[in-house]
Parts: sequence; structure tokens; C-alpha cells
Amino acid sequence: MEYALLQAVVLPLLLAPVAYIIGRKAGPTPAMWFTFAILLYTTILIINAALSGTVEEHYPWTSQFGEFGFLMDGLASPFAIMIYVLSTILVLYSKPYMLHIFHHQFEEEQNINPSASGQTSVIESSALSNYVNTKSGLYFALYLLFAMGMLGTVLATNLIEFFVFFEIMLIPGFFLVALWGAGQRRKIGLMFLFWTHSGAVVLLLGFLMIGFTVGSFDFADINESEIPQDIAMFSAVAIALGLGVKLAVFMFHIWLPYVHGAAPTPISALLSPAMIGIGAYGIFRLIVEFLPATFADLAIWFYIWGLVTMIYGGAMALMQDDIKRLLAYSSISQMGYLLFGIGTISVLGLTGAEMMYVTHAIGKGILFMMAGVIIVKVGTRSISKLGGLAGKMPITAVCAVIGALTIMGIPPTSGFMGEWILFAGALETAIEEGSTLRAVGFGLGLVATVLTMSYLLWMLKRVFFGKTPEHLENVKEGSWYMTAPMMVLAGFSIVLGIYPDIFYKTIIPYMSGVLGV
Amino acid sequence: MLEITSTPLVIMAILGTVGIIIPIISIARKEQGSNSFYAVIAFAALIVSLGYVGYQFLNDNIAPAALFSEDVLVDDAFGGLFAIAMLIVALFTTVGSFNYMRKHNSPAVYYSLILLATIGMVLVAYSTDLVMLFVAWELMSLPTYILVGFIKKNPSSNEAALKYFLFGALSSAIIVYGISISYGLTGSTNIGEVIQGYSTLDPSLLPLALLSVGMFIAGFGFKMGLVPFHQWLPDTYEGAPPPITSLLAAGTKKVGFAAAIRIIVLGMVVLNLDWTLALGILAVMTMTIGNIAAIMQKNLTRMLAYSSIAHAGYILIGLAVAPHSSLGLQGSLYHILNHAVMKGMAFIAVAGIVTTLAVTNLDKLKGLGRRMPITALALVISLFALAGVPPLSGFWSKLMLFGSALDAGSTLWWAPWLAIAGVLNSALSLAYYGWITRKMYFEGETEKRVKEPKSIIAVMIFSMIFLIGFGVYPEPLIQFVEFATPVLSLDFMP
Amino acid sequence: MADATFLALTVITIGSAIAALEMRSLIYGSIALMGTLGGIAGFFLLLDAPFVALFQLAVYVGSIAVLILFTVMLVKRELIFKKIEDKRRKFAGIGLMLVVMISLGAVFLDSGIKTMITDEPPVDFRDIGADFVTYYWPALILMGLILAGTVTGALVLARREDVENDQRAN
Amino acid sequence: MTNELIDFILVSVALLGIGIYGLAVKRNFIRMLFAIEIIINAANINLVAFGRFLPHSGGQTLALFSIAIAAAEVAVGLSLIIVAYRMYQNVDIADFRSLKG
Amino acid sequence: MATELMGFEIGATSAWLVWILPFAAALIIPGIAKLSKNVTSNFSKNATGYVAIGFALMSTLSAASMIPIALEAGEIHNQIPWIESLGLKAGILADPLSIIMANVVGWISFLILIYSTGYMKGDKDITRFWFWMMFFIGSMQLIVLSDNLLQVFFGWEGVGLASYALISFWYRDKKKDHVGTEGRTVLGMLDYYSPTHAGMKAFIMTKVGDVMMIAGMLLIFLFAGTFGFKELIGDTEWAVTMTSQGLLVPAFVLIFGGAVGKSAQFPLNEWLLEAMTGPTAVSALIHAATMVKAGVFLVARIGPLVFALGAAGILADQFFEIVAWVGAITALLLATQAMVNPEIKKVLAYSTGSQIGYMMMALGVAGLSYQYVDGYTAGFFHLISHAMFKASLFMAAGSLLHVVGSRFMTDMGGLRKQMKKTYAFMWAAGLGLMGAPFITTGFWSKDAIFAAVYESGNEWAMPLYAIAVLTAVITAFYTMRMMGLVFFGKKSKHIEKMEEEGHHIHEASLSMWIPYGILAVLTIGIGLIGLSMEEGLHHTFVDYLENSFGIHTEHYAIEASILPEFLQGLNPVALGSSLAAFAIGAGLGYIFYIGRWVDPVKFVNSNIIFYGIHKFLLNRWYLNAIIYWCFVVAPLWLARGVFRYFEKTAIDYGMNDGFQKAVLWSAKVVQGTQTGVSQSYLFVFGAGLLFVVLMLLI
Repeated sequence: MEYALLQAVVLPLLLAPVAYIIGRKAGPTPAMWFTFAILLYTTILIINAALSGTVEEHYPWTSQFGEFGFLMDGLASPFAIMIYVLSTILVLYSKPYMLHIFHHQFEEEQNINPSASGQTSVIESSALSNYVNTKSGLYFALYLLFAMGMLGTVLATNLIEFFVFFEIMLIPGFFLVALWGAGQRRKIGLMFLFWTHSGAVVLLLGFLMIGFTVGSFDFADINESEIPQDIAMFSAVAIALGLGVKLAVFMFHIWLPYVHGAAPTPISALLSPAMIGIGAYGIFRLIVEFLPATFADLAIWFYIWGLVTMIYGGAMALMQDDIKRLLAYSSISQMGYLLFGIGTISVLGLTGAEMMYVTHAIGKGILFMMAGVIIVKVGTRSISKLGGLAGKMPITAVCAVIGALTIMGIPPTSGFMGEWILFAGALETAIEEGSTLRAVGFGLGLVATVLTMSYLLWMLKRVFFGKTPEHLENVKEGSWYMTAPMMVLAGFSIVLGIYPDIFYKTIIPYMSGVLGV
Repeated sequence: MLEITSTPLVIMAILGTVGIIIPIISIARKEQGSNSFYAVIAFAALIVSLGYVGYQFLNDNIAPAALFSEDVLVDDAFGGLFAIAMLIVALFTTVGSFNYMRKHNSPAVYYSLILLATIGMVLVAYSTDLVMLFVAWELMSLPTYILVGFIKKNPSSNEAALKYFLFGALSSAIIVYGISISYGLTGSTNIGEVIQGYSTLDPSLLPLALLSVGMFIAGFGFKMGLVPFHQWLPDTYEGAPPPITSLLAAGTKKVGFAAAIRIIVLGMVVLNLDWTLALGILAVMTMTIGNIAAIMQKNLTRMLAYSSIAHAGYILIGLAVAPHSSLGLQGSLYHILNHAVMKGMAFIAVAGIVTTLAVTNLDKLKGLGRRMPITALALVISLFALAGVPPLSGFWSKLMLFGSALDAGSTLWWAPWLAIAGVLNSALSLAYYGWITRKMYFEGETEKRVKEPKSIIAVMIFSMIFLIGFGVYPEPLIQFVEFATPVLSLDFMP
Repeated sequence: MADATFLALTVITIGSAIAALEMRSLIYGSIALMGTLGGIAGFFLLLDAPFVALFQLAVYVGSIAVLILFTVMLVKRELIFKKIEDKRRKFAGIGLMLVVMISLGAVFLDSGIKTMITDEPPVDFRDIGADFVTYYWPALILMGLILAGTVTGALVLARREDVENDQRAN
Repeated sequence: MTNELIDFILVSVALLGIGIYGLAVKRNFIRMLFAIEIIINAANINLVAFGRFLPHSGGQTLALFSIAIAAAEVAVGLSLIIVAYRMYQNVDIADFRSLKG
Repeated sequence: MATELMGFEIGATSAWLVWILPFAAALIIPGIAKLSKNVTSNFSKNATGYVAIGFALMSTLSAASMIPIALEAGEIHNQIPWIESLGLKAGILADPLSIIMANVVGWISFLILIYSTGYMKGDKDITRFWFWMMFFIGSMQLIVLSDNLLQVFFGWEGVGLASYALISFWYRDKKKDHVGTEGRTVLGMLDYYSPTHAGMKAFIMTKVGDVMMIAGMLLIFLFAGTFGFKELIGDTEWAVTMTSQGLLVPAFVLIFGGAVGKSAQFPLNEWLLEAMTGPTAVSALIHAATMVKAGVFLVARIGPLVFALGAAGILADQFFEIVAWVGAITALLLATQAMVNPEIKKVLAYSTGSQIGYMMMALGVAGLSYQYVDGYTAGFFHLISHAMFKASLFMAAGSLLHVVGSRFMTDMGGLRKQMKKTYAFMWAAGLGLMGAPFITTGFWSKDAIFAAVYESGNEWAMPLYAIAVLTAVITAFYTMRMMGLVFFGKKSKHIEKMEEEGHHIHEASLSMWIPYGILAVLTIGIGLIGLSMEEGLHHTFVDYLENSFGIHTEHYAIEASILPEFLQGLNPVALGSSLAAFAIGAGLGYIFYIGRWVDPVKFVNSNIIFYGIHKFLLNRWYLNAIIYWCFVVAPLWLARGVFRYFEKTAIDYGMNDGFQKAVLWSAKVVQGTQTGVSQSYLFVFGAGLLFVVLMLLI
């Protein structure tokens, strides 16, 4: 397919205004199907390209900063596929959820503005439908941009291009959070913008160091041997710090619970599974692949940092009452796994880290959708006010359990296939290096899986099991728009758990190549 | 001898004639209110000038950044770049004033002064002689003093003008003093000769040369808004009529850099001292203080004023590392060009807001996204561009600036710290840019849409196209900047 | 070594400069300023630049100082005799002045121009005229523009609009 | 010519210092204008002195420009004072502090 | 590739089907439930149950069809491609061990499923029940028949998951579904658990074992490059390398850690008691056929491997020592607690743990003796016999619960008249548990363990033997106690109240008593031919170990013995102590609980020492409370502390609000310099000029 990747990136960008107009003129449902169609088409393009192996496209751009290209290889394709698959199915999910939010906000505004209160209900309802149409148009347009930004980042072939897309996904994210978030959404939106932008500029520093030392910003030209050691180290640290903010690793994580907690759930379900993991992609591409010698020096720090993040995130997740914040801390912990896997500096560990991205995307996607169903159908997100929902919303409960199992790494979900190989890699390096530190890290990593299990099971117990509070007696299962995406992901998790070669066979050769095994 | 068709002279002729004629017409017509008539004339003059610059460029009549000449003016690409930027800013101001000046007296003089100031701004960049530069500098300054205080009934305008005037007069005195020393040392006022003279200076006279450079930094730094010469700037920007603020922020400020590049940087390259550290320290101070002070501002104009101080700091990075990285001056010029558009656009947007809503207080701008959607959108885009968010044009110039600092890192130990300070400041700046965005879009009740001035919208749309277009495909601008950047080496001396 | 004329001029110039700033009455202050400007014209004469000296006298002493005097007389009487300044700021200002003088003076004294004297004949002021028309002519045009612009601008500013508007309304 | 260059320059430096002092201390706008004039004149002395000792005509030329421009500046400054005075009935610059922060 | 896929041998089909069928059933059960929802016939109500039983039967028959292979000590090893990028294959390994185990699991599960149709009748979540039961059985069969550790781990976590789902089956946490005494605390920890809590506890606690197991697996994988049992024994180069690095024993011990978790061995034993919150059918399944037996099976799976490596000169004695001691400690620990517990299911649960301890001890001791097969057979034989009598006991207990409506034995009493069949079957099964001489399977298997321990001849033999015998005494005692409390004595107040309210205490339904009847009868029936059964097993395993692992068994002549002819070949010491233990334990139990010659309550309260011991045992040796304190309360406390004082203050406040405040403060400072007074500006300008000049000059 000619220009497949270009289409996949540019179509959502170009058609975002169309989605806006459709939303305004025709309402949320056509806009949703339109968005869905675009993303479905581009997802098929992406999967099709992934099946045909490594795909590369190049277009002229700037003389100073190199060309504009797309590359989908063994590293990028799982990321790209997960990003677009999630984006595609979350479009469906968005509709009922966002309508819920729009109605809610409309009422809020009506309350603030008493002038509208005296009008008849007919006018009010037309005002409402106008309001909803406009908002849903805007929502889907921003949604497309957001998805496009994430995909562009993982397909970029140029440092500057990477950075540009990295920032592009930030801006619609900011608007999505600040416009339709929960709680102090504006403050949190700004916090999101501020944190991730800070990370991004530090990242940019690292890029510039590399780019100017090498004399080119194209990935193809980057060669560590041309970079003096101290500069390579400096830029690797800058890149790691910059991406660390995106990954929300320990010390840079504090924005994440706020943002994931406040963002509208479909966006949380994209932010957490798809977006923050792109930080890991960046580390893979920029540090592991391009600066292998520096990476070898840094690996142990990644390892420790990841470990601390795993345990810390898990421990903090235990303390949460807000279901989305809990999941957010869980994401932090899971990002710790990714970093831990990267720190293992072995083929298995790196494969595991990337596989963890995939499984985390699946599992956390399901769990966030679960949270969204609860928010829509129950109207609360406080775990202490929930209970016994399994009987009321069985499909959600089953999917949530599968999602939780995926995060816990229990076979036959895909989580196990991420985790065992990750830990195998950790152990392998520990043995090869004879390093007690790494061995202890391996052990603590396993302990962290128990911790993961504890907070997730406890959450499930408090949400879905136990006595049903009286105010939840009339709760109903979410609509098909909401449950179907969860079921798709749950099914995918199990398929992948039983047959992980779908991704292994692209990742492992790549990782072997990178590590020169 | 200067050719009579050379760009600076033609611009001078066109704008000067029109600038003189407008008040005469006004006196002859004995009327006060006919704002649009003068605006159109001024607009036409500016467009013709801009067209002439473009024509010269397209016909390759402009030499690549020659910088020195035996004459007082040189028709080179460096000046051309500034001419384009300044003419665009003047156009912005003229168009942006269209609605604003409807409510105020003496439009003829107003537009005439804008045109005269534009001549000054353009010619400073073309000057190759200190006297010429000084005179052009004054031609730029004096009309703007008057323009800032043009709203006589408005105490803020007057106060702004007073402060501006005091500093302006002081700094021009300092500049003359500096010129006198450099003249004394080299026996010439031609910049090329001055620099050459500096390069062969007796070592015992070196401190004097540095003294002159220091005075130039202070004198030009006042216009650039460098810390600690910046304090007049927020007050003046706040008090001045918004279109004039746009002229000041986007125009005269950049001219400071033009002069600085012509004199300070080149002069210092020759002096071959570890002088750049001074500029580096100034750069860091400037951007940090600018950004920090901007954060708490309640007034949009003032916030943007501080932001433009901060941007002076970014641009100064490029000057500071100029001798060690070829990218330095390119980045500075690029950012000057971008900043002219971004800040010009932002202040014109403010002018639009002031014209229609008569507020600049941030708290009163709540819900602007609904009241004035196009203006608000443009403002947001310009703010994000100022913050350096890709894919807007501002990103590329910041990229080049920080890149140049890192690029110079191989020979200059402290240069990377400039880049670090720069990126951290960039991040910090997003805090208040985001704050404005938040006020405009996420707060406020259901306000009704108001009519936006068409002239303002025209400026907004032009700028948005510029920022986004060159953000996505920056290649032409990069090429242009590269063409216009002087190469810092002694080979260029006459 | 400086001669007596020079010393006398120095005393006059600097003394009247200080007086211009420090005298309680603004009117006397303006007159003292004239003294300073005149003293500087004297220096110009000493420096064999009679043309500039004349220009100085004509422009500064003749017009600017008079302009200032008129302005001073325009303002209220009590303002003329009110000396408004802060003590602390004054000391700081004196400190700054001394530091500027000493440091700049030291730089000059330390440099190679300390003992510079010349026996060459002074510049003929006709050269200045030649310079104006051959080399500096664009600057001269700009100068004209400056003056034109400044005068119209200053006029617009100084004009009493309320009166005008009244007239126009009538 | 019996006087050394340095003498003139020292006078000029002294005047510069006095001017800066006046600007930094005086609150009466008219006096501040005095101070500015003093600084410009200090520069002019420098120019002419250097021009004499080089010897070169440029110094005098620039001094002439400088004087003319100073005149223009004074005109602008005075017109601003007049506007301010009309508004406040005062010329104390410290009262002009509504713009701050 | 294609040929390998084709390599799916027809002969292996039955082995595959053994575990695939239950999973298939689990998958179609929700669909069946949906389909049969609208049909209201009696059959359709139970449709899911019938489907489950049908599939279970098919699966079990497939397992049974492989018995001939086991008897010939043959094996089926069949692989299909799986994770090709790592060269891993999925496969089944049907050797005698797994075939026998598959049959045990299959048949007992089948009976339990039949029992469940009666026990779970009318439950509205019955679909979920069947789903998870089938999932449970499928996972267990997967463990049994897998040919590699990774696949075993799938089943391993599968049973964990199923146990989680089934223990917390009654997730609504009604009061009647709790276990423990309400309001009772031990060291401040509530000894009263809801089903959801219990399920979570079981899952997490076994997960602790699982992570150890995965660590061990990974260690082996990294050295051997494979998880396959056949490959591991095929080329032992990896073991040499591992031994040289001192990692072989740790690896196997870690794998044993998995078994410790799943089989509820010390110190991961505490989940087993709370697992009683599940439906009794589930308890029966967990205790008799799946889950806890999985651990024993795993040790039986890897034990020969370790021993074979040991025989090849790579010593791994510590592994067996650890296994033996963990088993012995667990056996004693849990048996003592069973003596005092008032809840019938918990008594049985303790008993299970204790008996599993026996099996572990046997399997451990096997490796310490030169005749590996003796202990191996003994352990496995005990597994089989225990499966039968414990399933029976649990199902019978389930009937009691069903009828009485209380889990406390003190709420029962004197039931032998009303529930004759249950009474009889429970006696039969109980005797099996006690090890009643000569007629029960329990006796023979326990005796074999005694003999194996006694004859092992290693340094730990005597202490282990002493523990084994002591445990046997206690086992007999608590079994008698249970029987006495439930069936003898006076009717409890609870029953009297029930009868007053019009409840008729009656025998359980047909579908319920038949399964446990069958098993009780089998306990006695096989017990009668126990010795030959043991010999058959012994023979099979000798061949198996020889063929698969190259472990030789020396055939030695039967020594002259004082025993009668039919007992020739048994160890007289073991036999004697076995009989004595039964006699003492059962006798004491009779004195206290059946004869009621001494009132146990008074007896305990008579003496501070007895009281103290009773309390100590009732409080579960305080182990549970300590575990809660150390691994639940303390970490939560720590996490809360970190959350409050680090996350919320240092990080959240420090990096968000604090940073913001700092910036705003500095903004205020900077703004403070912007006074609006021109003098100060000019002053700064002048100073700035100096500053710049000086900076340049210096």
C-alpha cells in the first residue's frame, strides 16, 4: 500500500475538521461513526503494514533538521497497533460516556446561568441538543488529533519529528482534559500541560545534543560512535528524564493520578494505556537502539528506578479510594515494570517490557472503561461507596476481572506473557553479571507482582463483591457501546495470552538485533 | 556611493514622503476624524515598501548579509530580513489601529508617526555607520515616545510615555557616549572601520573598547528589554495604546537586536574576548525574570510584556553563542522574525479586545473563546507559538536557539547551561500561557458572541497562516534566515 | 597640564551642573543649566570647534534652555520651589555617581589615552559641511524627518484638545 | 593646544556621573530633563575632544547631530510634561506610578 | 512446521482431550445457560449441570482409556508449536504418573460434580458455578498432563483463579457464608472471614508461592533453554552448570515454593482454612482432587528429576530435606489445630493440610533414601487414598451443613439417628482418615509412609518418623472428636430449635449421598486389597522411574519377618507404630467424645496448661495473626504513612503546590522590584550599566 503510514497519520489530522463539522451539523452519532470509520480504516492500514514487515516512508522536510519519515519496524508496530486499536474501539465507548458528561455540564451551566431557567423545556431541549452537537464535534476532532499525535510519535524517523508529534499529542490531550474532565479539570489540565511539556523540553535538550553532535537529526544517521561519551551520557540522561515524566516514573509521577483521575474516561483509557507508554517507546528507540553503550551504563539505574516505581505505585494504589486514581497509580506501577524491563538489558527483558506495554494497554484499557461504566451508571467513583456490583453489571464485572488479571499477569491473559519474559530477562542478566543487586531486584520485582495483585483484587472486592449498598439497587449494565469495546479487549487479552507470538515474533528479532545477540 | 534604487533609500523615500504628506493633507483638509483615509494611505505605503523589498529579493538585487560598507547604508539581506519583519509589524500596527483610532483624535499624525518610526526601524538594520545608526535609532524612538503618549486623556498612556521617554533619552545619551569612545579609539564612525580598528587596537586601550561595548549593550539593551534595563518596559507596554504596544514589542525591540548584531556582536567577535559570558548571564537573567514576573500578572498586556522580556532573553542566547556556533545568529534572526509575528499578533489581538470589550484584565477575559472566537483562537495559537509548542513556527526558532547553545557547548563550557535555562524557562512560560488559555476557554459563563473588528481578524488570519504554515513546513524560512545571517569572521571586514 | 581657562570652565560647568540639579528654585536651576551648556560651548571653543560651539549656544542656550524656562514658568508656582527627593535615594544616588565617576575615570586614566596631546591643526569646519552632503546625507534626511515628526507630534501632544473640541463643537 | 585629552574626558565623566545621579535621585521631571541634557553634553564633549585629538571631522559632525536630536528630544519631553501637568497639576515623577507590579 | 502440526498423533488425542474437554465445557456453559433460559422444563433448569457432568465424564473416560499405557509404563509425548520465537512448544506428557493422577482427578471430580447437582440446586448463580468448576478441573488436568513447566504454570494459575472465584463464590458476603467465629479476635486480628476476603487471601497467598515457582522455572529455563520435562532429563548439561553456580537446589526449592503455596504447606498454609467459605462441593474438589493436590503432583513430577540428577552425581539432597521437613511440620502443625476447631469443614481442612504434609514428607524422604521408589509410591498412594476419603468426608460434611444449616459442630450432635447413611459413610471415610488397620486405604498408605520414613536411613529419619507417628495419633483423635461431636451425644440447642420451628432433620438427597457413598465404600473396598494395590503402584513406578529417569530400583529379597504371611514385606516397626497410633488416638477420642466419659470442656478448663494449649491451638499457633500483622497490617500502615507524609506532602505538595508557591513567591519578589517609580528604575539602569561594564572588564 502506497503511503499507508502517511495516510494513517495524516488522514485523522485532515479529517478532524470534518468530524467537527459533522458533529455540529448532524450530532454525536454520525460524528462517532465517521471518526470510527477513519480510525478503523487507518488501523487496518497499520495492521496491514505491520503484517508486511518493516515499512519505511520518507518525505522531504527541512534541510537543517532532516527529513520527514515514517518507520514501522519490530519495535514500532506493537505500539502502533495498540494505539490505533485502542483509539478505534474507544471511539464507540466515547459516545455514551461523553454524552453523559455533556449533559452533566449542560445542567451545570444552566444552574450557573439562571437566565435560562425560566424558559420552556422545548427550548431547553433544543439548546441541549445544540450544545451536545457542538461539543461532540469538538470532542471527536480533538480525539482524532490526539490519536494521530500518538501514532506519529511512534512512527517518526527523525528526532525533531518525534518531538513534534510528542508535543502534538499533548495539546489535544490538554484540551480534552480541561474541557471535559472531572473535578478541578482546568487546574489539572494545566498541570498536565505543564508537567509533560517540562519533560518534553528536557527531552528536546537531549535531542539537540545528539543531533548537533552527529550533525543530523535523522534516526538513520545517528551513530553512537560519533558522539563523545560524555555528551552521549548527558543526552541519554536528558532523554531519560524527559521521557520519565511521560512514563510517570517515581518522582515524576505526581501529575498522572490527577490527570488520569480527572480526564474523561475514554481519554483516561487512551492516556494511560497508550500515551504514557510511549515514553518507554522513546527509551527503546532513542537510548537502547541509538546509544547502546550509554544504555549499558545506565541500565542498572533504569532497573532500580523501575523497581522503585513498581513498588511505590503499587503501594500508593492500595491507599486510593477514587477508582480512577487507583488505576492511575496502578499505571505508574506498570510503567515501573516497563522501565524495569528496559533496565534488564537482555533480549527477553526488553521484549517483556514491550510486551508489558501491549498488555498494559489492554488491561488498563478495560479497567478504565470499567471505571467509566461505573461513573456513568452509578454516578460515583469512590470505591467506598460501591460494592456488590457483579450481580448488577455482570459483563462489566467479567471484563474487569479479565482486565485485572491481565494487569496482574495471570495466565491465560496476555499479562502473563509480558511478565514472565520480563522477569526471565531480569534474572538472565542477574545471573550473567553475577550481580546480587540485580538478583535482589528480580526478587523484589516478583514481590511487586504480589502487590499488584493485592491492590487489584482488593479493588475488585470492594467494587464488585460484597454487600450491595442500598443506593445501588437500581444500577443497570452499561450499553453495548460501552461493554462491547471491553469485551473486544478482553478477548484480545486472552488470545494474546495463549498465543503471544503475534507480537513476540516481531519484537524478539528486533530486540536481538538491537542488543546484537 | 549608494545607489538611488537601493532598498533602504527607496523605503525611506516612500515612507518619508507619505509620512510627511499625511499631516500636511490633514491640515489642508482641516478635518480630524477621517481615520480610514489616512490608514489606507499608510497601509498602501507600507505595502508598496514591502513589495519593493520583496521585489528586490526576488530579483536577487540584495547581497547576502554584507554587513559592512564604505557608505552609511548597505543593501544586504540582513537588513532585508529586518525590513520585512518591521514592515510586517508596521502593517499589523496600521491595520490594528484602524478600529482603535476611530475613537481618538489626530489620526493623520498618528499614522505619519508610525511611518516615520518604521523608517527608523528599517534603516537601523541597514546602517553601517554609527552616526546613521544613531540617527535612525532616534527616528525610531522619538515618534514612538509620542505615539505611546498619544492618548492624552489617558493617564496611563502619559505615564507610559514619560517612563519610556526617560529611559529612551538616557539610553540614547549612553549610546552617544559609547559612540564617542569607539570613535575616539578608531577615528571613524563607519562600523566596518570601527571594528577593524578594534581588531588592531593597542592593548592599553582595550578597556575603553570594552567600555564602549558595555555602553552599547546598555543603550540597545534598553530597547531589547534586557534585565536590568527592562523596568520601563512592562509599564510602558501596559500603558501604551495596544497597537503601539505591538509596534514596540514586535518592532522596536527587534531593532535593538539588529543594532546589537551590527555593533556589539561583531565588535566583540573582533575583540576576541570571553565577553560572551556577559551576554549569557544577561540572557539567563532576562528570560528568568521575565517569565517569573509574568506568572502573577493580572493584566494581559502586562503579562505579554513580561513574556517579551523573556523572549529577549531567548534571542540573546543566539547572540551570546554566535562566535562559537553558526546557528546562533540564525536562531536569533529566526526568532526575531517569528517573535515579531507572534508578539505582534498577540498585541493586535489585545488591541482588538480593548477596542471591542475595553478590558485587558485577565479576570474579565473569561469566556473570551465564546465572545470573540477568532481573536481568542489566534491569541491561543500565538501563545502556544511563543511557548515553542510544535508544530508552530515559534518552535523551530527556539529549537535553533537552544540547539546553537548546545552546539557551542563543545567550545564553551557554559553554553549548554544556557540551553538548559532556556528550556526550563520555556516550560515555565507555559504556565502563564496556559493560564491565559484557561481563562479564555475554560472559564466564564455563557457569554454571547460579540462582533470582532474585521481589520483585526485580517491580521489574525494572516498570522495564523504564517505560524502554522511555517510551523509545519519551516524550510523556506530557514533558508531565508540562513541567507540573511552574517557569517562572523574577519574575512568579511572591508 | 590644563591651563587656567580650562580650569575655570571646568569649575563653571560642573558647578553649574550641580547647581542646576540641586538649587531649590527651578528657575534658577534652568539658568544654572544654561551656565553648564554655555560652559560646554566654552570647551568646544577650547577644542577648536567654533562651529559646534556656536551651534551649542544657538540651539541649547538659545532655544532649549529658553523652552525649558518657559515650561518651568508654565507650571504652578509652588512646584517650582518645591524640592522633592528622598534622603535615602539621594545617598544611594551619590554613591552611584561616585562609583560611576571613579570606575569610568579609572578606566580612562588607566588606558593609553592618558597623555594624548596633539599639535596637529584643528579640523576645518568646511570639512564638516562636505561630510554632511557627501557621506552623511541619508542621515541628514533622517534628521529632517526626525525634526518634522517630532514637531508635529509634540504639537499634537501639547495642543489643548478640550479647547479645540469646544471650538469644533461651536 | 595645551590641554590633554584626558582632562576633557574626565570632565565628561564627571558630567556623566552627575547626570546619572540627577536621573536616579530627582523626582521633578523637569530636573530629570536637565540631567539628561547634562549626559548628552558630556557625550558631546567626548566627541568633540576625540575629534580634535585624532584629528577628524566626524566627531564634530556627530556632535551636531547629537545636539539637534537633543533638541528634538527636549521638545518631545516638554510636550509630555505639559500633557502630564494638565492631567495631574504636578510634575513629580514619583506620583506617576499607577503602572507597576 | 506443517509436519509438526500434523504430528498431533491420533493416540495422543485422548490425552489432549482430558484437559481440553473441561475447558470446552466451561466455554459453552454460559451459552447453554443463555439458550436454556427461556425453556422452563425441569431438564433445562439443570442443563448446564448436565453439560458439565457430561463433559467431565468424557474427559475422565479419555483419561481412563490411557490406563493401559500406564500399566505398561509407557508414555505419550506429543507436542505442537506454541511460542516459536522462543522455540517453546506446547505438549502433553501422559506417563504413568500423570495418567494415574488424571484418573484420580477425573473420577473424583466427576463424583463431586454429581454431588453438586444436588448441593447447588436452586442457586441463582449456578451457571457461574459450573463454569468455574469445569475451569478448575480443566486447569488441574492441564497441570497433570502438561509436558513443560510453562504450560503447567498456566494450569497452576488456572486453579488459583478458579479457587479464587469459587471460594468467593457467594460474593455477596452474607453472614451464613462466613467462616470463623463472629467477633473473635486473635492478637487483634478478626478471626472471621467473608467469602470475598477468603478468596482474595487464597489467591494472593498462593500467588506468593507462584512467584517463587516462576522464579525457579525461569532459573531452569535460562540454563536449560527449555521448560519441557523430557528435554530437561534428556540432556543434563544445564544441571551441571547450575550446580557449579550453586543454583540448582535453589531453583528446585523455588519451584517447591509453588507447591507449598498451592498445597497449603507451612508457612503458606493459612489460606486453606478460609477457603471453607466456598460451597462444600468446591471444598471437596479443592481438597481431594485439584488445587492442593497440584502441589503434591508437582513435587512428584520434579522429584524424580532431581533425584535422577542426584544419581548422576549432582547432589540435591537439600531439596528433599526441605520438602520432607516442610511436610512434617505442616502435618503436625495442622493436625494439632484440627483437634480444637469447632467448625466441621475447618477440621477437615486442617486435616487435609496435615495429610498433604504426609505426602510431602514421603516424597521428600524418598529422595533421601537410596530406594527412591518406596517413598515415592507411599506418597502417591496416600494421595490417592486421601483423595477418596477426603472427598467423601467433605461431601458428607456438606450434607450435614445442608441439613443443619450451621457450620459449627457444636450446633450438631446426635445426628446418627436421623442421617443413617451419612453416618455410616462418614464412619467409613473417617476410618480411612484415621488409618484404621487393614481395612482402609488410609491405613496402607500411611503405613507405607511410615515405612518409607523409617527405612530411609538418613540423619533426619527418626525425628521425621516421630512427627509422623505423633501426627497419626492426633489424626485419629480429631477424627473421633468430629464423629463424636456430630453424631453422638445430645442434640444441640440449634437442632432442637430447628425442629421446633418445623424443620425436619432428614437424610440428604440421592444425588448427594450416592457420590460420597461410593467413595466411602471404595475407601473400605480398596482398603481390603490395599497391599496389592500398593504393590501394583510400586511396580508401575519402578518401571516408570527406570524408563523415564533411569532411576534403578534394586529388587531385594524379602527378609524373614515376624509378621504373618500376608503382611510380609511390611516394616514391622512401622506397622506397630501405625497400629499403636491408631489405638491411642482413637481411644482418647472415644473417651472424650463418643463415650463422653470425660467432659472435654471441663478437662481443658481444669488446668492452666491445657487451657493454654487449647487456646494456642485454637488461635492457630498465632501464625495467621502474625502473618496478617506482618504482611497486611504493617505494609498497609507503611503505605499509608508513605502516602500521607511522602506522596501527599513531599511529592504532591512539594512538586505541585509547593513549586507553584515558590514560583509565585519569587514572582512577587520580582514584582516588588517593579515599583512604578522611575527613579528606582533609573537607579537600576545605572547600576546595570556599571554591572555590564564591570562584567566585561573583569
